[in-house]
Amino acid sequence: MFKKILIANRGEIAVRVIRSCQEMGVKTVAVFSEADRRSLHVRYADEAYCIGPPPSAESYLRMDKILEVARITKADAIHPGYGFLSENPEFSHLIKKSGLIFIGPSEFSIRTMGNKISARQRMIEAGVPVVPGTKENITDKKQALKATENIGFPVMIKAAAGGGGKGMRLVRKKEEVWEAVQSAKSEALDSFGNDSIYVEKYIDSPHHIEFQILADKHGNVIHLFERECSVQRRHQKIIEETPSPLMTDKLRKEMGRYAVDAAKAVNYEGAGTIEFLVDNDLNYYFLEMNTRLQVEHPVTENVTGIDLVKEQIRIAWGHKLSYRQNELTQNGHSIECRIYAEDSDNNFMPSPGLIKKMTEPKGIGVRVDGYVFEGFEVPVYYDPLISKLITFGKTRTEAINRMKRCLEEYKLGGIKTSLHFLKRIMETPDFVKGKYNTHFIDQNHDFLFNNIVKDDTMENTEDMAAIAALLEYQLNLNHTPENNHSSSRNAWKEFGRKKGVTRL
Amino acid sequence: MFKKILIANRGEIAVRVIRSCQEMGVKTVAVFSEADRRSLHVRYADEAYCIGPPPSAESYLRMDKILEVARITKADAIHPGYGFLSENPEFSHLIKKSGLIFIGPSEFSIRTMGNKISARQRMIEAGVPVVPGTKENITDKKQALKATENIGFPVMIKAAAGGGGKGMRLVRKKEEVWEAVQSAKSEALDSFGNDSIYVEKYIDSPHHIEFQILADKHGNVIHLFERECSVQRRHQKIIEETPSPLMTDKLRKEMGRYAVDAAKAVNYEGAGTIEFLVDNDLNYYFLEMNTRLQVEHPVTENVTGIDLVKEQIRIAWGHKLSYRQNELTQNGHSIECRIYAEDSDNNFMPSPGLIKKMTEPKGIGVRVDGYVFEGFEVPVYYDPLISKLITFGKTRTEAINRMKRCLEEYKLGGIKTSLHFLKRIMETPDFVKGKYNTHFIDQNHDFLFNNIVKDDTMENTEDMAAIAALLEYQLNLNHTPENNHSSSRNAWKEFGRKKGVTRL
Amino acid sequence: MEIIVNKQSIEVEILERQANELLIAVGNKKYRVDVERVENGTYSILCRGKSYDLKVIPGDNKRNFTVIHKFNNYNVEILDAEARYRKNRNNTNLDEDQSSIFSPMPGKVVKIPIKVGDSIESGQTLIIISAMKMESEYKAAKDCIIKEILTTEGATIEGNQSLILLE
Amino acid sequence: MEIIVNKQSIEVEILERQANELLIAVGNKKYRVDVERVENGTYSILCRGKSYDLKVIPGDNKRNFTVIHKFNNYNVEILDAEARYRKNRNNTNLDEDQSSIFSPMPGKVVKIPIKVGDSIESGQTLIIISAMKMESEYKAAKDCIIKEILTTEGATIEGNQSLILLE
Repeated sequence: MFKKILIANRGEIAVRVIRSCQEMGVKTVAVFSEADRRSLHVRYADEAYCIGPPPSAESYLRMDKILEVARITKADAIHPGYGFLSENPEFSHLIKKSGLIFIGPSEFSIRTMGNKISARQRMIEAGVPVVPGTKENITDKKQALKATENIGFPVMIKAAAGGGGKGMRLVRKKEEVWEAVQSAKSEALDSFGNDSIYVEKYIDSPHHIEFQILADKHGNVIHLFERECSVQRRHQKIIEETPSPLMTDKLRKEMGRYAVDAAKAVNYEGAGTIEFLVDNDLNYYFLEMNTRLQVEHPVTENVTGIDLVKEQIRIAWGHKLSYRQNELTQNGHSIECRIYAEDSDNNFMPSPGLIKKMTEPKGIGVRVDGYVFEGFEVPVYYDPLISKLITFGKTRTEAINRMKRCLEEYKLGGIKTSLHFLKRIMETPDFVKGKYNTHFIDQNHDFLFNNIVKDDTMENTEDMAAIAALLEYQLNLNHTPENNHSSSRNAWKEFGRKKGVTRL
Repeated sequence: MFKKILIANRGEIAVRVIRSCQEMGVKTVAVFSEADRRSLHVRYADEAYCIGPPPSAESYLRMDKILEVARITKADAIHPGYGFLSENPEFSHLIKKSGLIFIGPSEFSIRTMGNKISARQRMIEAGVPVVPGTKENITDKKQALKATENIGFPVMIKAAAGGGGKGMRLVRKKEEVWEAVQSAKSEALDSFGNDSIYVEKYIDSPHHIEFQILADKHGNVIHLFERECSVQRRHQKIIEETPSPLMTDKLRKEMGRYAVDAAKAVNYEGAGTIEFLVDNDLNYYFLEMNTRLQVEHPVTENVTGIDLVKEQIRIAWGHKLSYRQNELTQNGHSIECRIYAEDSDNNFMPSPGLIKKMTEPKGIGVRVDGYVFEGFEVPVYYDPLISKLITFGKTRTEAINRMKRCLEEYKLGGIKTSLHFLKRIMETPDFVKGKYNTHFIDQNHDFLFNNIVKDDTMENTEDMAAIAALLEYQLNLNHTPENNHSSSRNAWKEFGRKKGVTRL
Repeated sequence: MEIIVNKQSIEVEILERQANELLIAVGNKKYRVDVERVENGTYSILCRGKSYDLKVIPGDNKRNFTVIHKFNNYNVEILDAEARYRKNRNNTNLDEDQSSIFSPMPGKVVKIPIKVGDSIESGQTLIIISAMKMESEYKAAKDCIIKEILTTEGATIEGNQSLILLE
Repeated sequence: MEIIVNKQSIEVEILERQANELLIAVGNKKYRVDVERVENGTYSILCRGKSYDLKVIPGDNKRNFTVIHKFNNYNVEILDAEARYRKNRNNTNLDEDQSSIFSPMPGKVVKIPIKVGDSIESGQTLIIISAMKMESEYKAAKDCIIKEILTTEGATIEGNQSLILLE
């Protein structure tokens, strides 16, 4: 087995990977930007190296520096986590070229799946259903009109290199086609340096359902069932669950088989996710493949019992898969809520800052994957994800009720978070019934935002809040405040701000 | 469903019961002694009442006060937890007489199983294997000699009302019998006010294996498989796991069926545990029944997915069991370590005190059931159990490796704990191989106690410890210490010590 | 002492204090409460049998707190003498800080869809900033005119930097 | 500064301090370390690439600490001027507190297997106390004679109560 793994990431996922490495007896190397000196991944790793200033482009995206740390520390392998360099084919290539192991797929797999046009082509060849649409880059008006007419309106114009809603246009009639193509191309060129676009049928009110797959270096591929990820805001998932309330056994088997075919079609190695759009009539279409670990992988771990990071590492080492498809079952139900440092009532505006107080939920059926602590200041430079709260229940209802209990037990003082909003979702009748698609938040806007009442308020709570604040105020008047973390850092000021870390 | 449940207990189990009540939407009432005003169960419950001074006999064992709180708060049911009044038949009776529901078995079940002679008789009648021995109280010398001769030496003389090793004598030859009987009787009379004793065959090097059962008010009884509890110190379990490394499918089925028969023989209702002694040849004998929830119930919850407290509450309400025997399976492996405030290197001496620093393990496959927090002072009046650390793994090896990771992540500063000792057990070859019985700690004494080396020490750690302490010392010289919880309580001293709680 | 809880002003007075038991008047109600400061900044209050577990989070200054109870946040301000003095003094120009748009965090300017001299309506977008992987729109809080623009599209900005001046 | 780590004395000196980077001599080794006090009482030290996460737990007085790193506890005492003075002064009668047996916690006396005037050997049990649901035996640390017994079997005792006087 590997002796030492470098984790080219930060935040909760870096800590999560370190934990599985520790359980395997593998040493870990953290890399960090100047904004992350106090982060938990730096403290929990066996070794830690600063690789640059806070902006990602100058630190977590610097392949040269990361490879240099791997060389110095004699790490055998690099785990990319998610985001940052995890889906960069060049990174996979460079690591291999350096004689190290990339814990993820080959450059070829990443590159093929990273371009939507080439991914669609591969999938069509492999017999995996894709959204009806064009296979080639659209270059002229005649081609555009013919393609859209064949598909039938409404259609989506999409950038081949796209992501995050950029270079996308919804077109409802013929007259709008050419202008939409041109503007999408221009936006795609601006954003991705590549103006290839294609046309797809527009799927109305789709469900976003994805399948977890694992593939070893010996051609074996299995799927670990689905995750339902339709609860999204700003095109970003905030709640995921498995099993999907929409799923049937037959559909699961079919889609699972296609997910395996999709992975095989690009000679995939490691853990990956095949995303599908599913309409209300249970028609399903390949959307894209994420060639890395997903944020929401813990719900799959909860119902299968399998540690996906350990499997990634074993696969990268060359082991065959530990399980065969027919050995896997889904036991119980699991839900993940993403806790963001954001103001959910104000258009989900990021809200970084100092965590002045933190209590995390514990006890039966709960898992918290986070990286912050009391006194930690959430950096402004990165994703505002603070932690993932994952519950398990024998039934979906139990998992929901447990999530409500845990969201209430979770206290984060000093910053705005999505805790309250997530609890509101757990109470939304459409969610409770399992009847929701990607328009869930829009369709339940009134319930989620306009119907805000104080929750389960006990009598006189406002008065008790006033009393507690008054007593704290009086206590502070007479004594030095003790729970003021910023003062703890002032006390430490004589050490100045970080200057002297070993830098690369 | 019940509207409000009173929890007649303290510590981690009270908090654990409150959590499941919250998930069911049931309000909770805590009772507490003067030593527990700051305890988590008081803070997490919807209502809380002080029932007396610190000693249990004046608070947690006062049935009259607890029933009075139930009356005032209009609670419909009482959950006894474990210990304290949980196996007191009078308590079950009084609650029923008051028109409330006791979340546990009837007075009859508790009383029958509470006396070892009557329990043995019932089991023999029900066809459940018991340790060969006498059915009646031994009263004269002739009877004693005949009985021991029939059974064959060595034998155990045991008090019918016994527990905790009191009124027990191991006898290896005929000449010692009568003196042992007399002294056991005298000790039993002193300790339990009852001098009934009986004789059993002595089982050498037994395994302690117990079966979890659930029984509803409609005559349905199921078992939730076994727990292996052979790792004990001072006759008290410290590590439990399921499945038992000793178990075979055939044995599990057989013993499970007997466990169900045992519960049926006393018209059992609720959750209970049938304890067996198992010898190395896999002969098994009924030992006793615990007519309550066990400390180690979470390992069963982990592999079955079932919330046992919720099942207890549903059964008490009158619901039929939620599951049939053939719907249950064991998935994966779970281990529990009991974290005690004790000095494991000094004969497990209790070590209560102020928790100055606490960090609990998180992430994949870990559950922490505790009740203390940073700044909490572990009371000297009760059991020194601080928390239960429970891991889950797809395999036993994974559960062990995860336990080691979590024991290392767990930090408790200010008191002595069993963390280090537990980690040593996880490394003991006999434990790793799953080859152990109740003599495990004695048999591995050298490895556990005399072979103490610093664990995984990184180079220069002593020097780094010196540096950190020096910096903290210098910081405190210049500033008020901030992390000194006792000073926070001094600051609060103007409020004096607790005097004015609503008292009963 | 005058205390503002979620914008409602109320008079709170400690009438008696004996050990941890306090008799407190809040408005026209009287409470006998048992109080423990169980952790730094965390209070357990028992009142008429009910158990309240309250986190008191310090705000911008020693008079401001956010109190968390279950899911609810209560913004509490203690109006001590100093606060009352400041409040009276500032009453005339409370909105002065609305004369410019600040960046609350470091990021990058994506778009400035207005120009100097524009008449802006309340709610109209003034600038779009990309930070923490997301784009956020900053809108005018009231009708105004753009006086000066201190940054440009594509520029990298610091936290708390003045971006646009309004009239 | 002289520091005692797990009973070993060592000389520690901060040679340079520049921002969070320190050059420190420990005995005859020199370390260049990057130090962050990441939480109250928790230090993260990076030294030659290695990451140390250390909890510094205050002891009985301002000079005593227990430092936790992974599974290991280090007892650290800072020998400042005051400590050296005390140490010198007390050197003559270090064992004076061995003249009596104290109860470390409240409990109940189960058994006193000795009587006044008995000659006791080191390691012999003097009293058995039941506390926190367990029985604990207290043994003589050295040979001695029982001078006085201040409690009786069955008695309830307080924490820190003197139980037996020794000669």
